[in-house]
Amino acid sequence: MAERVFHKSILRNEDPQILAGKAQYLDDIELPGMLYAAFKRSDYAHARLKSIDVSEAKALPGVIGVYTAEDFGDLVKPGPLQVPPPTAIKGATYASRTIMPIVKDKVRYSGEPVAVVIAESRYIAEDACDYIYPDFEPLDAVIDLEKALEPGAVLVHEDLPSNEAAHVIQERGNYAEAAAKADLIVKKKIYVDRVAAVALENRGIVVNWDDKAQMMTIWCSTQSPVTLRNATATRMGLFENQVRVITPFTGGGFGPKINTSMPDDVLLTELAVRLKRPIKWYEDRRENFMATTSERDQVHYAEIAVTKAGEILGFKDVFYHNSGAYDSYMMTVPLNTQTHTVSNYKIPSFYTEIIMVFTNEMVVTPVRGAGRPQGVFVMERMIDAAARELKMDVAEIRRINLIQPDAYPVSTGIIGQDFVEGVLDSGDYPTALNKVMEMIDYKNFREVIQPKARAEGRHLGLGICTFTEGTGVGPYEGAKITVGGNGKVSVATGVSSQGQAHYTTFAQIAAEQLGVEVKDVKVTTGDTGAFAWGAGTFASRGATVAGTAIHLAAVKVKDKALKLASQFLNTPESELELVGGFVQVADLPDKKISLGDLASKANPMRGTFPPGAEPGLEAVAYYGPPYGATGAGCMAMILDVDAQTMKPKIERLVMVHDVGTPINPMVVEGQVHGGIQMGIGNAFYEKIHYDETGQLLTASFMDYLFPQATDMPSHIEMDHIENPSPLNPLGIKGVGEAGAIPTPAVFNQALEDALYDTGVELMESNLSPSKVYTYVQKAKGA
Amino acid sequence: MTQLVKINLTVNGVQYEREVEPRLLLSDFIRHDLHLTGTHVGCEHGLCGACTIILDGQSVRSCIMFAVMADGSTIETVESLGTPDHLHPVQEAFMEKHALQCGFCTPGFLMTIVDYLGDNKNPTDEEIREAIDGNFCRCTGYENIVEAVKLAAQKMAAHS
Amino acid sequence: MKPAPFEYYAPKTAEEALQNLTDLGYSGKVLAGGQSLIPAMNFRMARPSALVDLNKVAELAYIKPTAEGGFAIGTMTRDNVVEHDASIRQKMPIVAETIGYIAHPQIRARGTFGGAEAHADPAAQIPALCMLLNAKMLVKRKGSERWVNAEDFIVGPFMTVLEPEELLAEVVLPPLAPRTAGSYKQVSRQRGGYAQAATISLVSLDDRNKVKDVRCVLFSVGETPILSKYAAKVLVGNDATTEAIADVAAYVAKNECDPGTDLHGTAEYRRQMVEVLVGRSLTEAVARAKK
Amino acid sequence: MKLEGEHVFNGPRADVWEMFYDPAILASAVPGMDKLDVVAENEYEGVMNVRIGPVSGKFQGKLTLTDVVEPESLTLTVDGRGAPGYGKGVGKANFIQNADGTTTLKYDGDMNIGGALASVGQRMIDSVVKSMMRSAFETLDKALEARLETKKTGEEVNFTPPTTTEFAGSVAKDMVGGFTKVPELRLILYILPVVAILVILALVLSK
Repeated sequence: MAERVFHKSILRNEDPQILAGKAQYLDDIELPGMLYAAFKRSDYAHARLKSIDVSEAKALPGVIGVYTAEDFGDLVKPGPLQVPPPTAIKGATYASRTIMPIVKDKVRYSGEPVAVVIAESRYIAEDACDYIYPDFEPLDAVIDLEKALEPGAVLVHEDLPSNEAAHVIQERGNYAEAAAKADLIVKKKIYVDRVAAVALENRGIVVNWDDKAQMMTIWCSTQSPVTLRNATATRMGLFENQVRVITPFTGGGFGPKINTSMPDDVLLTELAVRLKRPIKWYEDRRENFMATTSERDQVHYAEIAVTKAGEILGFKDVFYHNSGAYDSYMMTVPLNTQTHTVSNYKIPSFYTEIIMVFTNEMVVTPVRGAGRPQGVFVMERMIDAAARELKMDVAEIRRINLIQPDAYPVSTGIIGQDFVEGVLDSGDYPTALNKVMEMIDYKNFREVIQPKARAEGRHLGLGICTFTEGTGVGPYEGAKITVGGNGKVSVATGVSSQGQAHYTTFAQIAAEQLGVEVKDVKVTTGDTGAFAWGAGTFASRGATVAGTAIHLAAVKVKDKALKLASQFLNTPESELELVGGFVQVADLPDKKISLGDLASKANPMRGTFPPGAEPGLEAVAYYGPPYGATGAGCMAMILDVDAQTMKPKIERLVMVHDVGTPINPMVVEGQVHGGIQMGIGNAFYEKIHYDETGQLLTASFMDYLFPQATDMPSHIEMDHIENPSPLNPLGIKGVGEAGAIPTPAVFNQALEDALYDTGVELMESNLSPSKVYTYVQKAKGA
Repeated sequence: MTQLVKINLTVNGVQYEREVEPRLLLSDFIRHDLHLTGTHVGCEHGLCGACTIILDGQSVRSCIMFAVMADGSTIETVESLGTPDHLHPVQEAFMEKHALQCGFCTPGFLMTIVDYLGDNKNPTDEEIREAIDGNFCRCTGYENIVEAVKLAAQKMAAHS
Repeated sequence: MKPAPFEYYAPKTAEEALQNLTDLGYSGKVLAGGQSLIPAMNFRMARPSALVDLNKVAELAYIKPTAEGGFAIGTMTRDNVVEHDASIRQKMPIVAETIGYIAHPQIRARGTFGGAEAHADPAAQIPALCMLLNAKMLVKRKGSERWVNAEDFIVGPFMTVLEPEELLAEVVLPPLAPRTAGSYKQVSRQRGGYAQAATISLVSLDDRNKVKDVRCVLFSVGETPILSKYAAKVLVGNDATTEAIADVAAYVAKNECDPGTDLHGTAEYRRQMVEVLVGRSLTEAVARAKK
Repeated sequence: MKLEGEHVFNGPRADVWEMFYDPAILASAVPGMDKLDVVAENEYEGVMNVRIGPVSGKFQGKLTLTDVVEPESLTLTVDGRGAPGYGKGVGKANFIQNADGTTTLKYDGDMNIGGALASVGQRMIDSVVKSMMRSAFETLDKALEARLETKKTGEEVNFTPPTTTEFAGSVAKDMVGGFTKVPELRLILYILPVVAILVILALVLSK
């Protein structure tokens, strides 16, 4: 038997190259004759562009051209929708206003480009931006989500009757009836603010138009290479095989790099063709904060209806979701919020209403978590509020309401981002909760440690929350696997990689079937020249959806190899196995043929070829799940708070997680660690701040606080439970967003618990010591 | 006319003489003039640490230095450490402890840590966190980087 | 984020540098460590038309003991050189303790002692440290020089008494009295980040543990570092009791600082932090001085 | 941001109000005004050429004056723009005669700063604004003292405006001439915290 390589912590194939500084990232690409782009961006969030004077900028030595809307003609129109509207939801209304490549008449967010400069260097391009003089007529900005909908409010899109971008109501059971039966109804207003993805590598694109070959090559750190290729070809009237998108090594994605038809890719592809020279744009950090999409701002009005015993009968949540200036990404984020609000609790009645609002802020699209952290924050905070009123233990109230392990599959009655009703495929939520309670020594903490600390005047608080993570949604992904004449295996898939270890985990999936070493499998992701079908890397779906497609393709190749080998070895297929790069007879391992030889034989260069046969040891397969696989988990945290400065220290952080069958447990843990860093950042450090004119106030790391090593707990304690997903043959569930989802909710609960003597209630995320201090002062005064 | 200034410096053991514009950032000089693209640029205001190099024996931010300021100095970048086939002990430790994911911040971490471990042979967990506090990582939560530094310290002790 | 063009001068001697500054007048700007200036230039917030780079002026980087038992620090001495100087660590441990709070080691490897003083950032440690230690600034211009007390050197946020032709050449830290100890306390959002409020205290005790002298400097809570007058008034000649320190902390927070509200904290919070920090730093300084 | 506060001038309201009409004095409190044109009644446009240390930049400012009740109050709307950013503000000033012969100026304004300055310069705005206000009032205090002394003794008392350095090198000293033709120069005082802040911010990072 071959040694198993699936479900094993194998060191990464890609690491030596990266560690040696030899991995090629976008800005490392230099082509002969390359030009550099910079965008002149609007300082105003909402203004009419009356005119723009670029004459001085054009005259600067080294400037090749300065282009404004009028230079781009018909290209200046709203881009395509990135995500379709949720027509599957009855009664849903929406207005689609997609992002513009460049400002023609009106600026709708600060940072929207009004001109693009192409120059011999980025330095000169930035110099030229200083000599561009736009004449703006500033308008009042739409910022506050609720005021934006008041009659007479200034309109972001004047052709619409209001700033309402969408309105979606979903209900299961009947909340009004549930509320009527409840012993207690708690109502709260809850805020979640905006954060940035902050991939360490900013966005970027290199476009080369080879005029002789009539071929366009685009290198882009995109999460969606196939979409980028197809949209580019469509827009430019090119054949799809005239455009090749290559995703180089990418320094993190976390959501925003999913967007295509952004100003940069629309304008620079056009200019590369006009100028017949390669053009590079590597976004700088200030641009990244201003003009790359971000997420999370929502205002919730939530109600929880419970019995005296703590049983949750119903939940109601009406929330305003900030869409930003455009809504090209439609409703993925708020739909995720809806599906993740009550998903792991058996709540019979649930009413959820989205009011999506256009504002003069940067466009909102998913950031690691993508609406899920908000849903979980609202639910968990409301359970805590109910527990407080009922004087119940926070773990106990959760325990009694969790969905039980024998209940799957559980239909949620709520349609999600994939436009089908959410179904929880598998899981064991009570076990996750119990494990976390054991690991953090819950009973002992409550009965011994905490009382003792309190007696000593210390402020130790514990938070414990559960969550689900809808992952691995459709539509589909595909893969092509080819065995070479040397027996080495090439895998190509349409998703791109931003650090998720695909070069290893995908290789593990293929190697497991083909009996080769993981290092002998070369994975190519995000190169449309290698594979050009698929939707992209988002929603924790790479491993689940593309991974399954790779598995299916590998099985096909394996079958092909066995069939062929059976002829050469004169042995029935059932007696053959793939081991160590050979197909061998199970009982007579010396009777074998190498995969390389088989591959060569399957690709004859002379002679005849049987009708219906396909050459080579190669196969393509596709996989589309009926609905997403749902991961889940539980997190607990102990905070030690300095009650004078309100500075918390994370004493312990424990997490138990269910990803189904992990392909590579080491990689899974790493994914969770990273998510937790973002979750801690979201809870207490990170916040994108706009003022009331729509001016971004946090466009640097001086004011946008990125969580550092000393902001993290000294150790993240983790354990896993494995409830394989029945939806795919490998039992995989996604994990990319898990860590980010529960952390802010756990953090707030622990803070409240630590500051027990103040009675403070923290119904807001993105806190700071000062904000906690203000809340505490208010609580003390009340 | 653009002013050009002649500079002489040694990078990874190779001596270079170049003429540069005074405003050219050292990070851009290393990456685009010397084509040593292992040094990355993440913020250009001295906070993320992706551009960290070792200059005259100390880890510094190359994005908030002008190339002209490095005239006469000796620089090491990530390319000086090891090759894919022969990794430096710190690089090995990063691989073995899964201390990198997207890898963009990694060269900056490596240069910070190589400098740090030169002076601190046996750091505690807390000291390690303080030592890497000026390098940002979005993927790993720093958890495995701390582990890798501990392992690297052991490896380097064994090597010496 | 690339800096705008500028003329570049790289003098090798202090005299040459002073000549450059004289010639350039208002268009000249000193480039010391560049750890604040270059980020500002990358954002194109600062666009100096000419830079006089002092990094090649070796004669401006030194630490020398003074005849009185203090230290003279050349303006281009890197922060980490001062931080790790054995003699300063032994005689004035508060210096290393304070410098340890400046950003991260990579910044301290390039940032300079004089550069930070001349930058006069209200949130910066070195101007506060100089005020705490009653430092003397040697200001040179071509052909002449003058001495300025630390308390008079900074006149506002990012503003000093330096004229465009002038250069801060040296900072002299006078010796400390026996039985003197300091303590640094700050509240910042993150380690290495800008302080929301910070205090450094320096306490000298007499043989009977009565306070002989006390200097308590607040910073990041006003336009410049602030030396508390009240602390000296109340504590000198008396026992530094818990009650006395609490009284000082409360008074200082209420009357001697002027923090504002920014993205990271309200004025009220920062004022409250001043009270907490003054209490903690005075308490610790007294305890250390007693040892 | 909110700009709110008061300042007590050591003199009667009539003199304070009058002082605010003296262009020479106001010019000394205001950096860099190059040109100020009346574009309509109570509407002015100005250009400030500012050169502060190594930083130089051109700012255009527009101000509108409303609700003028001499010598009690006025409302001012300012809109300044330059390469590093823009500022917009509305401020209300009330002059209150006190029983002891002094005059309290109460001001209450709301200001927005935009562009690079706002997006990356947040942490320093508060202290710089406060410092600017303080400097301006110190200048005006001295000016008022000199005026009152002159009035009392009948002799010209020299008023020395702050030096360039005291003003962070912020005042181009040669602009007084251009001002004298414009009686509404007092308005400049209020553009100071708006436009000058932009300029100062640009330089502060470099100081």
